[in-house]
Amino acid sequence: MTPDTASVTPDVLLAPLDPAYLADENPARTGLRWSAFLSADALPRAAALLLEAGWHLEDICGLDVREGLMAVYHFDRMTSPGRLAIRVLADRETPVLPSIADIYQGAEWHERETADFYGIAFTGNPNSMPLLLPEGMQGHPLLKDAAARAPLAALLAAQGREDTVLRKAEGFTLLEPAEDAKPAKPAKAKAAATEEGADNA
Amino acid sequence: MVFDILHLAIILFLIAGLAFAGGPLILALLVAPRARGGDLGMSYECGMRPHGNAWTRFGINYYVYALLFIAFDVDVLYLFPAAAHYHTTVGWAAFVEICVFLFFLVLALVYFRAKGVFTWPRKIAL
Amino acid sequence: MAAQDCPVRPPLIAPATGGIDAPIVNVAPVQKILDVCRAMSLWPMTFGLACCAIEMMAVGMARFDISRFGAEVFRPSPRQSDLMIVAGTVTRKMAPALVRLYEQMPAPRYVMALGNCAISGGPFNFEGQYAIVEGVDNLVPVDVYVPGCPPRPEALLEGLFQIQHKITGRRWWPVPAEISGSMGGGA
Amino acid sequence: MHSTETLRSHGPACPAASADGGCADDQIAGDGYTCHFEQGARPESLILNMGPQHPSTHGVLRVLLELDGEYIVRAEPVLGYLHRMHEKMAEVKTPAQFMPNMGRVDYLHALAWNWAYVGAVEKLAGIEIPERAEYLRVITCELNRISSHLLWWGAYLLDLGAFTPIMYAFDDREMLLDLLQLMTGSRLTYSSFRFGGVYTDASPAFVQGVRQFVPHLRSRLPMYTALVTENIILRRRIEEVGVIPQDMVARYGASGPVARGSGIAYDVRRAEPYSVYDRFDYEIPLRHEECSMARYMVRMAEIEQSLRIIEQAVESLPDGEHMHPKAPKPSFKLPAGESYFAVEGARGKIGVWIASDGGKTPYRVKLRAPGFSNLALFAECARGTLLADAVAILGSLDMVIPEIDR
Repeated sequence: MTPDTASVTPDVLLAPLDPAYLADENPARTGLRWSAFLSADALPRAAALLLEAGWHLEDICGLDVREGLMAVYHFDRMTSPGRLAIRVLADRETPVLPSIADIYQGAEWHERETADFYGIAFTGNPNSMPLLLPEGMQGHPLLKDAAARAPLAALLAAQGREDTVLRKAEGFTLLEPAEDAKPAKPAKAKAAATEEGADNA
Repeated sequence: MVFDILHLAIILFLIAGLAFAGGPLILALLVAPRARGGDLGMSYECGMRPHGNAWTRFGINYYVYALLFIAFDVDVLYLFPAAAHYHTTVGWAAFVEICVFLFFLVLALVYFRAKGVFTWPRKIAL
Repeated sequence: MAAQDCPVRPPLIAPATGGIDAPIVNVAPVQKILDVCRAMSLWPMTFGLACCAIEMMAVGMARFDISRFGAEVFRPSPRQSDLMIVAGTVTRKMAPALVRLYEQMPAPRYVMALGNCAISGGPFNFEGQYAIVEGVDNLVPVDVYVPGCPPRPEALLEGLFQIQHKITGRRWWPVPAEISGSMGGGA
Repeated sequence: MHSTETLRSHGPACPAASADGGCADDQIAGDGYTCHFEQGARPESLILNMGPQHPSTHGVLRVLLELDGEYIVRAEPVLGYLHRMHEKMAEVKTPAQFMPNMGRVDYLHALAWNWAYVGAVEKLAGIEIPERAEYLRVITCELNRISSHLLWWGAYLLDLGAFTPIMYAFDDREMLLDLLQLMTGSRLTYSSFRFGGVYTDASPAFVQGVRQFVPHLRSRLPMYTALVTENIILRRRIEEVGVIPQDMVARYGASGPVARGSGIAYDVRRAEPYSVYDRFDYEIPLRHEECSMARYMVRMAEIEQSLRIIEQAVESLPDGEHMHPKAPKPSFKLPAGESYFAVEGARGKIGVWIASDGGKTPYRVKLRAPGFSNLALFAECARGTLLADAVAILGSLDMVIPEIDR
């Protein structure tokens, strides 16, 4: 219950890590308070900073999108609640992310679960056995067919979510609608992220 | 020594006891169907294959407890004949002898207690 | 789910092996008497897997009280039980353990598939499923199927009556008015 | 059949372990998990499977134990024996088709999962809920919480060797289930919440029944206390056992009674207020002992607080619709976007994250199970304790396996 750590917002906290994208979100719309895109290398440092500031890890969600495999880390605080989503993108061919199980021990199982479902390898996770799937299982059940994959922008930026973008790196194009995105009301209330013009293919 | 009704009773009692214990086993052997095959012979460990064999090192504190148990079991064994013939004794001599016998056993208890055998910590540091 | 890019192939599962030898004294009148004894004192194994296990617990408690019918001695060990109530979803990871537990039960042994999951996979039997066994009868021989998701405790009791019927060849308890004429099983 | 036979007993092959010497000698090998587990074990210790078929793991949890005599050197829960693909099903079924699954994720507090999923969909699709439905949700969800805690109480004490409490608990629980049956139509795996309301309106019999049930259970609680809580055997058995310090709660992301038993006043109903919980007067039970007894006391106090909420909700139950007139048809399409909705379940914070690309079915649904995080700390908590105390710790975490395995 120390007010100094509780009042530090993630944008200040994560600033030294130079997140590619950081938005102040509308919790009434998405249930999130902040969202950030981080590079894989910055993830363990971010986790260490967050643990120190009193955040706990809620879950790690894998996500199979057109841009690659993504892991979404949801953090929350017990003292002054507000959910933070940290999104890290991994390469589809060699999906490797650093493990944060040495910082958040609870992450070990979440990472193993994500490894089961998506085949993302977490380097540094102390246990390599499958968590939920049986031994000898081949394949990763939650991976999608190439045709069924959606672009990230369609999932995370499609609605009028009234985010306030706090930081955005040069050349960050993940949340801009792809050209073949479904015409599911893309024009209506675009996300703030799409306002900067850099073409995306 | 004359064979009297008491001896017959004892023999009958023994036979009845054996039948009580062995009868169901023999009956089951005769009238029950028997399962075979599969993992029937495997030792049961919550449905999993047991890992490693049972010849592992066990905690030394189990041995001490077993020793204590046996010591007091044997102790009762020796006290029983003494108790059965106690009423034929005269004077305090027998009582003192039994007390001496018990005293040495109690010494063992004191020794084990001093060694800390009776304190089982709820949690050990690893 | 046809032609996936990353095919998901779960490990194969194998049914129970082994069998049951006939008793040495295989005389019909003796076995008939023994069958009545067996049927009236079934010792179920608490093989609680999922939701149905809670209803199985409820059956053992005061309101439904399975001990009225002689089957209240729930045993966790297969060595001491003769009725395996498969209460819940059997996953492929669990299947070897289930088969092993069945094989470790002494004869005579009976199996009750309690709930839709144990019967066919229930709601989890969808196209593209990778984790469950579609019916416990793929693994072990099943004597009685009790449908429901989960079955009500009355249905479990009816399943027990059906097993008793199967063992002794006659029904011992009155048929409830609502389900008379049907196969029983309730729910 | 011979090929499948080798697969069924895939233990002896144990390829990974035999390569680097784990099971190289003529010992009997378990399966891959035990072989992997043995690599970190001391040569003299005994490796034991506790579960999946074990009465005190409350389902099909398997815990690998490395034992030094009676002490646990290392413990490793092995999950997945009840993995039922809920997250996969959520991607191939429409939200309305997926609703029945929510009754089966956590069968003891099914309505909280109902609520989390319904809430996430409602938030994403912007569906409104009438006030009466909110109250009905609160009443049924809290009744369900009590039934969950009652069952935990009975089962936990059964683990510890007391048989009477489970009889008493089921006695009261059956009354509760009768009430919930009136409202939801089923005994256990409820899925009565709908997008935009609840399935049925409360009948007068239900309201009357709840009014009678609250004082009844309240009169039973002192007896529970006298029978069990003040029992010296129980206190000796679980006090100062399974101490979970606050930093451990944060590192593992534990929540619910596990966090509140460690002195962290975190309850989603207060932290992220949802529905109409802010209108009721209730307390968040809090204990600072950090042990199994603290978690026990928190749960017992939560029953009383839930009764308070139910009492207030029934008294102030507004008239009106139980479904919003603009509630969508079951075949509605989710708009594109994401939403996260968290509720307080009997075991802690339940979260559902939905990401949708605007198709018929959600693109990805993540179920955040409180038991998953709570059970994760068992390995650290049980280190160095007695095997008998591990049962007490495991029970005090109150796990429900299908929720953990999903």
